Amino acid sequence: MFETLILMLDATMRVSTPLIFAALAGLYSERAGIVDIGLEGKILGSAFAAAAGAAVFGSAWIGLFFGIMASVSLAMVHGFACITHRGDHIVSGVAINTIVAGLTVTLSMNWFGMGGQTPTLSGDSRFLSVTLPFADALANVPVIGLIYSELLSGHNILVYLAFAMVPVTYWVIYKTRFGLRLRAVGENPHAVDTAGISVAFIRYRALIVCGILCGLAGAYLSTAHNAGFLKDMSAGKGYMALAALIFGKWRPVPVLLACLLFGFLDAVAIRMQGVVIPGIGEVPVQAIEVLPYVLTVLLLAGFIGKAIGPKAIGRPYVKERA
Amino acid sequence: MTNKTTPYAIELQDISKRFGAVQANKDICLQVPAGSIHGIIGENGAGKSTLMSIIYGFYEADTGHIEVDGKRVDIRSSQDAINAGIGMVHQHFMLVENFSVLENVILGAEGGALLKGGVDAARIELQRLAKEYSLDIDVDAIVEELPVGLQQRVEILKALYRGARILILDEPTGVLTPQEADHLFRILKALKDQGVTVLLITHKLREIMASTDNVSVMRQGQMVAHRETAKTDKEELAELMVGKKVRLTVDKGEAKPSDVFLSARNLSQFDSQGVKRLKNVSLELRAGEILGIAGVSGNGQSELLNVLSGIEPMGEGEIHIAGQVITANAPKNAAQMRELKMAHVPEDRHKMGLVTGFEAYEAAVLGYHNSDTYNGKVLMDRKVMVDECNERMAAWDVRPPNPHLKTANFSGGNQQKIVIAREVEQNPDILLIGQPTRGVDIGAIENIHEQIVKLRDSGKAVLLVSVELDEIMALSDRIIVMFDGAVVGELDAKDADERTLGLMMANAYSEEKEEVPA
Amino acid sequence: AEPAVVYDQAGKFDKSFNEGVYNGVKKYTAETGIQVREFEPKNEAQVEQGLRRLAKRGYSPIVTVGFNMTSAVEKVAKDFPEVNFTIIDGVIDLPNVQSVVFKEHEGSFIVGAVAAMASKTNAVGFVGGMDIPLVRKFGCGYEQGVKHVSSNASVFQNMTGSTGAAFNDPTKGSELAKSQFSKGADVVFAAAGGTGIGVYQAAKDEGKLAIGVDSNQNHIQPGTMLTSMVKRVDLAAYNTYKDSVAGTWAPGLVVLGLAEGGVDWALDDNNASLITADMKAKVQDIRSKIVSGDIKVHDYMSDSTCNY
Amino acid sequence: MSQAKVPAWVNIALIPFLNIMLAFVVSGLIILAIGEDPIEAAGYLIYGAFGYDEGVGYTLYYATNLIFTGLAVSVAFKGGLFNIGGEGQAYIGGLGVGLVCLALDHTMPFYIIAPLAILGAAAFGAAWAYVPAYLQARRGSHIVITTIMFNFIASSLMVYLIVNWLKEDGRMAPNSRTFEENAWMPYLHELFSPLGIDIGDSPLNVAFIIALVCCVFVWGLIWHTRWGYQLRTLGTNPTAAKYAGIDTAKVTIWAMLISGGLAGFVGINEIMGVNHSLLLNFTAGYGFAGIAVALMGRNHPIGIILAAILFGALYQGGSELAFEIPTITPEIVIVIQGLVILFSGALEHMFKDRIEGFFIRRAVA
Ligand SMILES: Nc1ncnc2c1ncn2[C@@H]1O[C@H](COP(=O)(O)OP(=O)(O)OP(=O)(O)O)[C@@H](O)[C@H]1O
Ligand SMILES: Nc1ncnc2c1ncn2[C@@H]1O[C@H](COP(=O)(O)OP(=O)(O)OP(=O)(O)O)[C@@H](O)[C@H]1O
Ligand SMILES: [Mg+2]
Ligand SMILES: [Mg+2]
Repeated sequence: MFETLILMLDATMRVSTPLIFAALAGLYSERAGIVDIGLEGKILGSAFAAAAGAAVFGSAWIGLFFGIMASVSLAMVHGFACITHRGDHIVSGVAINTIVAGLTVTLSMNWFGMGGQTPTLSGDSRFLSVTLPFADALANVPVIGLIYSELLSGHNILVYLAFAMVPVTYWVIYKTRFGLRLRAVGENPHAVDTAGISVAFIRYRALIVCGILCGLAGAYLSTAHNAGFLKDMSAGKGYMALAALIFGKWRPVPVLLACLLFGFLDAVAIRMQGVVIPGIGEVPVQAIEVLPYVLTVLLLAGFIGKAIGPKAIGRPYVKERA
Repeated sequence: MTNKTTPYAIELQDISKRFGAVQANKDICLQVPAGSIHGIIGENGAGKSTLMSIIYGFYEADTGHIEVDGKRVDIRSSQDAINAGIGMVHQHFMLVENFSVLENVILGAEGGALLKGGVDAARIELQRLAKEYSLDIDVDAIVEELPVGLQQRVEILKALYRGARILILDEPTGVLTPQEADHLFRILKALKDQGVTVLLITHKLREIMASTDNVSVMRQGQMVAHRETAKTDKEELAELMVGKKVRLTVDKGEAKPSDVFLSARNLSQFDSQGVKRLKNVSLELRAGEILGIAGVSGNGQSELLNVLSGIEPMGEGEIHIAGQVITANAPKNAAQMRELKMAHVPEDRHKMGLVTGFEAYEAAVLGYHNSDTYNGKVLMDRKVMVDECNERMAAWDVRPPNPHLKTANFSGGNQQKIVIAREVEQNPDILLIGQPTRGVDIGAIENIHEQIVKLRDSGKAVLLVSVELDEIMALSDRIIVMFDGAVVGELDAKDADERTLGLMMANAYSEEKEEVPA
Repeated sequence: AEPAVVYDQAGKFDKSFNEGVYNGVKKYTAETGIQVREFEPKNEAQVEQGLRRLAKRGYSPIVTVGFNMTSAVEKVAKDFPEVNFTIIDGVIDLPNVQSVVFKEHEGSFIVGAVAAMASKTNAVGFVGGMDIPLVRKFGCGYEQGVKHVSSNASVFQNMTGSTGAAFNDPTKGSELAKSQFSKGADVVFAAAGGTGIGVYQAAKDEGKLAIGVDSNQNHIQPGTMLTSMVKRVDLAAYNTYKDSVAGTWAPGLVVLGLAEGGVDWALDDNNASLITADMKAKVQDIRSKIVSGDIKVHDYMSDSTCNY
Repeated sequence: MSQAKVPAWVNIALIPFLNIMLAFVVSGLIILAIGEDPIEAAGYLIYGAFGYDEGVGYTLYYATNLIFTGLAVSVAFKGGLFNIGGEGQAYIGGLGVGLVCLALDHTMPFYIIAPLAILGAAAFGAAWAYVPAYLQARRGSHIVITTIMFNFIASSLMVYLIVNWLKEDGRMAPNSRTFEENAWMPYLHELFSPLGIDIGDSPLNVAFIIALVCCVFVWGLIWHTRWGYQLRTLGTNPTAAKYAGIDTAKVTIWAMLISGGLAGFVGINEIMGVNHSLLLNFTAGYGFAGIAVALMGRNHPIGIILAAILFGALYQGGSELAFEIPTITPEIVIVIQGLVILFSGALEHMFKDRIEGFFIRRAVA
């Protein structure tokens, strides 16, 4: 039982990683006042670029670089539309998601001719799991050993990075000048403007950070968790990340918890399939599959209450009186 | 103007600014001597805020240039203005509401990539400023939890913290008690003594007369006059502003109070955090009288209005109105209260009174949209609504008299007229009216005051909430003072003077009374 | 008339049976130099529209891929009796339609047997794509094969999801495989299109074995791909064109099972080291018994249950 | 006020035209990059969408779905609610239609089935919107999340029902049986042909008329009824709504019910109009596309019709394009759709400010 739990938590970590990256990405963007339903597209774009880069150059790190570049470029398109041209954030996000869904397949067909897939990655062109020191030695120590060697050890570097990004984000948002301005610009851009700071510049920078984090999420999908790009492989993770962001009320630690919850429910669902419940019989796959969604709704209805976002979110900044 | 012995702190030459088709500023010239307090007055929409925003680099002028201390400066952004030593307190505060005072003050002047150093330095500097100008404030308080007066203090501290030598204040006293306003003017005086130059925009001529050295008058985007304050008077200024003579007092006969139209007993109300915001308030409102509620804003007046009008549910107590008893268990919402012939002009027209995206004729039925007058069997009768709006616009002199203009595009004064007309024309028995003339210019104030008195004289009951003591004293027949959610005093308007009321509003009256005779 | 093919909405590069058909088309073109007109519809309405357009322009025969097209092909075939259609995985009773279906349960039985032989833990897994009867048919055949070899073996069965996306979710595939491994399975059969890629990868990462599907996928992760359950949809397309030219194309139902070479297991250099001679012999024995009818493999779709 | 100086045709025609042209120019560059002739491609696209009667029929058939979902998004949006759940509501709406047809097609004539099916679509779509609506109104749960979740739940539910209960025995595909013809929405070409008018053989059916009726209905409801007045008040200024004594929770719930009902009508077009059986994934992303349609159409029925036709044209013209030039894959057509959304939706102000400025200056001078 304990071991099952550990294995489930282990899977939770793997499954949550892209959600954590993406939700934190959304956090930077949305705390700066830019709604980002384009997370999905950025993840997908990065997943493709990272896999393509890794396949061509034989290095996961070079792949990661390309993934981040792709995702940041998409973030800049979003910025150009929403910040520079005061476009609707949602429409821009939908546009980016649509374009990326088509473009990744088109490009990979043109470049690799493998029907929208990149070559399978192996060796250096993938992020492989790292074993933490003493993991093997400790493996047999009861409880601790299992936790350390199974749960904590044996993930790839991006998983650790994702978890590390949470305190880093907390620190950036609450303890640095950039964070202060970023939060301010999402609450009241007029205040920032009259303080002599460029609203657009802050928002662009927030979007760059958002792009980098989505880049990590995408690269994780295609070069760490999987070994190559497949069309539509982001499979709604961007939307789930957005849900986690709102669920976590735009704050780093609660957002992490929301991501872990989603990941955990997913892991539970995977393990619950085919389980026969006495008296009811085998639970239909679909019933288990919807578990994370139903639970999310129930939690939202019961415990979380109203999620109030940054005040200026989604509203283009124009120099008018509010 | 020619002998430039000492350079002006700020000098504007031929500033023009156009918004689309509107010429907001036209060939404006202005000279402000260093270390003086310079008033700028003008009707709503005259272009004052625009001009100040140009000086502060918020807007860029189309033509003209600005000199600071005799040197021409190129102000393209607020940062340039700040660098030139200019600070501004905006008409609508530019604060991040969920930030602490400290965070707001250092925003843009953090003094390093990490906040720690800047925060510590600012804490010390703010203490110094607080001492020097008596600008005390809890620097760790969250801004949205502060009363407006203190929020404004934050704005001033922001400017001073950045080393402003020229301070612009756009309608700073609109939200302050007389004591707070006095305090503000003492601060301005202290600043002036330190050599700071102050540009002050206000609609209140009394303040101009009391505190400025010079005054400039704007009308329709142009500078129409400059005066030395000592050599002019209110009447002249008012005439310069409006372009015609205006009366500055309210004509009002004796009140003839009769039946009790509304009585509230032990009203209490709790906010979403469960904090008691209204504490056992009881009052009676009679036909044919104006009951004024005085108080520093944030002392429960808004909650009282909201509970009486049915917008917020009450926590405890009961309201008797039109033969009905309303309690927490038998509540009525705003629409049901209207059916009891109660009308309500809210304190904040933008937040509550209007839907700025609506055309005027639609906004003019807000709250009465279910009435048979405006509805056919299924559809709303647009023609009736527009026709009625046209009539009212003519009667209330709303400018421009266009029912199809978006509400947002009327000036504050005209928006207010639309709201008041809507409520008064329903011929209510009871009118709740909050801040009727906030941000409204002199010409419009006169009209609004007349209408309120007229309503009273026709035997209706008026409950007036205002932070303008002048207004309370000019209009009310009876005055209730609120402090910290409770009623702390009631007096006949005849016995009220500014000092007494001011002290009661600060809940310091009884203490002082005890001291004075001693 | 010129030949044509209409893929289903998953597109011709679905890592699954559309791609198989595409391979058959490629082969035909390479051999004969005759171009085959291809069309990939993106929604339900486009299927019929595309078919109609091709028929109107005189293309024949038109190969159509997947049971999802059944009703569209039926309508269009009625309206264009002079055009020949072949539908793969669907059944239509019209004089100008050839219906090609496969006995996937037989092929799955074989790979199930192989899995059971290769398993050291006596536990194997199955990862299906979308939860539809066809995929359950794979799973049911597989289970029978496993039990045939080792009646007390555990067979963990998981479906990836309930929508078309379940054929394209390698991440979930990999997690499902890992969960099965953690329960003790050491061989996993994926009948899940692109989702399988994740399954094979997980097997590779954990040093377990995986079984491919539809085409010979042994090359995807050489060394950990135990075998593949091949379903020769390429042959179905290829033969349609060939027979058409030769004049031997005929309407009616064509059922391709082990006997006809329509389904089979794949043995090549990539998995040679994993299949011992003994295993090979046993499998061939089972194979011939199925062909001869000595072993009856239950078809899930015959009664929508997996009771055998 | 400044708007008044700009001639109407500039905002209505010139600016949208320029935006779409820009999207096509960029698309052209992509097509050039893969070695095809963009002019030829544009030709196919436009011809496919508008060039012949059958093409027009298909364009309008796609537009029908998009009008429904676009209206659905816009009604909720008018009340300040962001309904991302159109996809799920449409899906469940289709279930309602399917159940009515399956239950009655053997026994009832069309004129009884049709209204019941329409009712079924609306009721099921609305029911699916009810829970998110209730949670938003009474518990303050964020409607964006709950509607996303309900999309996922709808899709699982439908698979469960169709695969386990509604699938026709012996059929390979997870479809219900085909309805009898008296449960089919008549095709418009069938209605027109007795009149001697040939409008081409396309899936365009009576649902298109229903969509237009819905446009009128929504227009009247929002701009001419007191309920619409309350909705718009709530959407633009919730505090003012409370001030006006509007029961915001009730209006919120009703707005979502109407929104869900409208989305549910997609089922009429798809299930009763075209597929004639209940099947999986017939919503094909129309619910999401509806968001773009509503926003590009400025949440106004006329705008929504135009935007829906634009997107319908891209679907149909794009399919024609992919058919005629096989190297142009359906994915490239998706890219083109994305570019249109980007340039005429998100980047709508790019030219607007400059062009308006030009006209204002001219007017003032
Ligand atoms: N952001 C803006 N966009 C367009 N027009 C504007 C803008 N701000 C001001 N205006 C125009 O400029 C004119 C001057 O406005 P301004 O706010 O400067 O007046 P004001 O003198 O400050 O009025 P008030 O006393 O009401 O504050 C207005 O009539 C308005 O038409
Ligand atoms: N964004 C804008 N666009 C066009 N005109 C504007 C804009 N903002 C304000 N105005 C115009 O500016 C004029 C003055 O408006 P303003 O808001 O300054 O009034 P106000 O009396 O100061 O009210 P308040 O004090 O409540 O803000 C009005 O005529 C209004 O039409
Ligand atoms: Mg102003
Ligand atoms: Mg004003």
